[in-house]
Amino acid sequence: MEPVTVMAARAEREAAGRPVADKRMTAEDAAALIRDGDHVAIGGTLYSRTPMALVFALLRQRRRHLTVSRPLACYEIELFLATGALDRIVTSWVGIGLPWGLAPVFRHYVERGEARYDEWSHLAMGLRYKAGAMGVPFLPSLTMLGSDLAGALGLQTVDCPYTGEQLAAVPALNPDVALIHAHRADMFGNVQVDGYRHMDADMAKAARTVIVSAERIVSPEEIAASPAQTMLPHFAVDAVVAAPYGSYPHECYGLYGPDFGHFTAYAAATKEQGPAGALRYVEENVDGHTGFAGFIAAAGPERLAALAADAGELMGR
Amino acid sequence: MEPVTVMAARAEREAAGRPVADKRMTAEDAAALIRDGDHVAIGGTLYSRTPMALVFALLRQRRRHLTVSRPLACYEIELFLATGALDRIVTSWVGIGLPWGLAPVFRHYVERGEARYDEWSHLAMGLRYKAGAMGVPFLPSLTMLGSDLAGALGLQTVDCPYTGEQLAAVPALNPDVALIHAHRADMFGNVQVDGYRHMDADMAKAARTVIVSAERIVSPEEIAASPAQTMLPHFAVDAVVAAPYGSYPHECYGLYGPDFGHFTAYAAATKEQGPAGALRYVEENVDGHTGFAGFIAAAGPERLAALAADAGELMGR
Amino acid sequence: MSDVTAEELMAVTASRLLADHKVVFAGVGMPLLASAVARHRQAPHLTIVLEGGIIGTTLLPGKLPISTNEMRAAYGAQMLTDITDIFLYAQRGFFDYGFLGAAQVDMYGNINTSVIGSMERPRVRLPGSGGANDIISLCNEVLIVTQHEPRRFVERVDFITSPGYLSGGDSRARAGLVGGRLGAVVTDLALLDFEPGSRRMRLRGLQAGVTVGQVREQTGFDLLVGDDIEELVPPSAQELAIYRELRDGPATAEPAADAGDLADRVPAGPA
Amino acid sequence: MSDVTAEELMAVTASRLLADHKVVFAGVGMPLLASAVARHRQAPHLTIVLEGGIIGTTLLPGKLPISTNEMRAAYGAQMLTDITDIFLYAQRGFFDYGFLGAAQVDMYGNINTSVIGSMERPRVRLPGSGGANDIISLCNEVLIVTQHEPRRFVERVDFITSPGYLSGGDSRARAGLVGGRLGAVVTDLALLDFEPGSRRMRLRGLQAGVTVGQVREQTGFDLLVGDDIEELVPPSAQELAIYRELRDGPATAEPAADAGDLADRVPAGPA
Repeated sequence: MEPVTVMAARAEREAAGRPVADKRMTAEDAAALIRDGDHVAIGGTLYSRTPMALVFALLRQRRRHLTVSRPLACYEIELFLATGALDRIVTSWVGIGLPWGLAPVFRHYVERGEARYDEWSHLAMGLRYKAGAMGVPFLPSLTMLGSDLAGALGLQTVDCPYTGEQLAAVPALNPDVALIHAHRADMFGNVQVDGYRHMDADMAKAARTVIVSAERIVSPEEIAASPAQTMLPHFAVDAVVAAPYGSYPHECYGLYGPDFGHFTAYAAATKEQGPAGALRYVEENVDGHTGFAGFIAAAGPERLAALAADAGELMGR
Repeated sequence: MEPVTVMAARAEREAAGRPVADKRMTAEDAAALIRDGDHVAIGGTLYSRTPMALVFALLRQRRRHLTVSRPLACYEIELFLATGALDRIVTSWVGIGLPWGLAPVFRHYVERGEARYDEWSHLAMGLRYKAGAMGVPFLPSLTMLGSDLAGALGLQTVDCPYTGEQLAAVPALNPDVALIHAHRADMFGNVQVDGYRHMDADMAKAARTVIVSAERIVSPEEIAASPAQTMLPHFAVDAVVAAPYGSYPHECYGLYGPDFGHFTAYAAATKEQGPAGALRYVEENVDGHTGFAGFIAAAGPERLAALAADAGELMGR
Repeated sequence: MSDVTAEELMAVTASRLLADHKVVFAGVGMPLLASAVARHRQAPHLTIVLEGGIIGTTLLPGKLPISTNEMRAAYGAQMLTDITDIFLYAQRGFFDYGFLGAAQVDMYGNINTSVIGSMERPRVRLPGSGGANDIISLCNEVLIVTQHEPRRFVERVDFITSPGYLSGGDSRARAGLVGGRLGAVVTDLALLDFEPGSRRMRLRGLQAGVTVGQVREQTGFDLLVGDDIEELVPPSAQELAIYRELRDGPATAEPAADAGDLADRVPAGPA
Repeated sequence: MSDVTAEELMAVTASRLLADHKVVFAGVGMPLLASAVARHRQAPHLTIVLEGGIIGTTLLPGKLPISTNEMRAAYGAQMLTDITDIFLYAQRGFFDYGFLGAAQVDMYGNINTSVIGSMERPRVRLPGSGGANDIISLCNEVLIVTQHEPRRFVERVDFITSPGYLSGGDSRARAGLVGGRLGAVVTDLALLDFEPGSRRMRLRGLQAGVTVGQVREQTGFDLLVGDDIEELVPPSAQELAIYRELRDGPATAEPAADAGDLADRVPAGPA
């Protein structure tokens, strides 16, 4: 882990002005803000509210030497690995989802030492983003103590100056880039989300560059009509990308469920072909379309309607 | 300050079971849960969403040797002082509100050394409750450093084990009791609030005993219909008190504005009479009614309607 | 009731350990199913918490989640918050039970979901901790449910992803761990706990028809055996009916083939 | 424009320091009024943040808040969060300006809002820091607006509630304070800043018709005087009109007597 001083993280934040401008752009233009070697934090969790339109745009760029962090990581990790974009994974769990078993492409790269996996606990990931968001270099916690994870990561402890108790010191994480998918955003980057927020707010506040995709671009007036639902203010956001069904094949709370059939097909291909299966997936589903809208169109209106109906049933609609 | 070990705070929390029961009770029965010498944290801020029905019930009990903490404290502090209930104030600011100038009763007791005022910064108060809510004995921060507040409080520092940077170590505060006023709660203590949340959530999670008053007692189904708006779950709450206009004469976001005329009358009386004016206020407005509903009834429907109209104008109704 | 699967046996046995009015932080799969069964039987006031930030989920029968972060996990919830916040509730001591599966568990209750082999060059890279490390570190009492096989019940795990009693005795407390008293391990063969002094795993009960010898055979270390071994009551028809309806949906409805199929195959995973 | 009050002069002068597209964390009273004037003039994209947890308030003219936590403060806001969270945004470095009043300020920009006399036995117990200590510790650049009187501008404050440059030189940085570069002090007589090396307060500009001697007379310490003293442009008719409409409401409407009256009397207080 690379310790980030408060001084450095703040100086960077202060230096990066964020004018109140129309921040709308294409996913491709937004992804072009990401550089080789960047640490990219991906919002949502596992297959929920993943910023898939942004992930696909980044995959299309074939960046190199990326680090990717997430609370729990899904098959997007394998796509980055198979396209040679990823050196290092920072998360607490990697897989497609429980029923699909171990992820073979992930195993391929990590077991051969071709990619590094820094494994933190789930809460520790959350506290790392939170420390970064709070502008402090660490947060104290009672988690990860005594485990071999702590040793493998070089986790330090800190003593409470009042009680003398020893706690884990979870170091701040300030990603170079955060990718977030939301329900609504205005053109300035005021962002609203329905349901639970995963670790998105802290992740974005901690990051240097924040790219948000949204199901709907709405007026500032619509944001101001329910200000308590705003998760991120415009001054924490650099780019806004319109992305209907922007989490597909993952789910977006209240709007559409996950497409398990899509997962299953992917899992079957990679079980059989390994990394080649994942690469082929990218060639077909990412490179094979001029943009994410093409991928969504290929899914077809019937499938999307069924996923929306799944969400509707759970929301009591 | 009394350092609270994580061990002790947790053990207390674990030991105090909170069955899923009908927790509704009168404000008086709820206030009877508070003991002489307790540290009572009061929710809301200044004259916003103050749990006034609960404060009045506590005033009626004439407890002794209380400590009261709040983010910013209003005239309730003076009422506790004038009735002999309060030994110690823990907050960042005490007054009625800016236009009313310095608070004479507060000055009377503190300047004579008859009550102690531990002055923290506003953020430090927030971090103290947050550390208590998070179950850690301190949180690191960049605030309060270099100030005389730090010296007066014996604030300690902590070094980041990664960067070597020195930070303020803000100690946890775990109040004996938290008093919270909310917009809605069900009988089990699932609590929802509209608008901003002040420091209420952390304050309640940090506390040993949590008493919530609510404008409306609603069904569990109404809570579950908008679960993202729930601020506290039932297992963080001990008592639920129905209290329409429960913040009056203070405001409740979206429902009614503050009654500045009431403040002005109080300020005039205490400016003239000092502690005797505050005591008389309690005798008339608290002791003079059998319950908070009597105080509200005395305010009269016209005044309450005007305050509701003030809120309505701001909400665009 | 014939043809009770191992999963059904484990989930039903585990469900009985949950007392009413408590709060359980459950992993998906068997822990969540067992918690849901308890809610429909002896513990109607049990509050189920999931790490996606979900408090008080009631679940839609036949639509059980396979991730703790998905919409199905939030069905009927009283409160939705974020992931970090929910773990901080655990750290504060709000959660009576943490309820986990385990790919590999050792005689001190340490769990490995990270690597078979070494961390630097693993033979098998497992998915990782997810919330399991936090749940076992922070909840008040921890329950583990897993299948009884020698490859799962090992003397020492290759890697302590989630700390149990570490090397036994008071080593857990010495590491600074405050919560996470390990209560019980439930398997398809037995009910086990941890001997107070040594903190070694100990046999306390046997599933119907199972012998001590059979349990020992399926355990990869020298298992302590308690003084009075209880014979566990087999799942009742009522318990099985509850379990199956939760998993598959109401019997009268069309079978929700996909969801049921998925739930059947849920292994121990991110808690 | 005749009969410009001291408050109007200060608020308008201070408002000009705020650049467009920036984020200002404003205390109520003059800082908030000045920020609102700036938004209606040269800085339409200025984002006003208030410590109640309010981001992007637009304010309802004639209904200015007298607390940063009341509903009126939230009018038109883009986002509502909680108090602690808003200060943590400041700690992260999101807020370009912190904007404060001051009951007592010294030659190094230290502010006292705690006690006149000693902390143990104060002659006057003032209300306390509120958010001022945090704003001056955590915002990127800090602006102070206050009336120019010898009892306010003292050589050393009785008590450092909110740290400026402490004892000057690099003492602020040595205390571990990361943000909070003190930019300017605006008064009814002058514009001041802090000399880079010594960090002592320095005269930079004079309100129209004010002399250096008059400023010195109203300053309780030996004031540094900059090389080129600027004469400040008096408030324009437009600026005054904006200010008065914000304070009193639209001229066509009934005068909101109470609110206007209150705003007039707002002293420096909890930021």
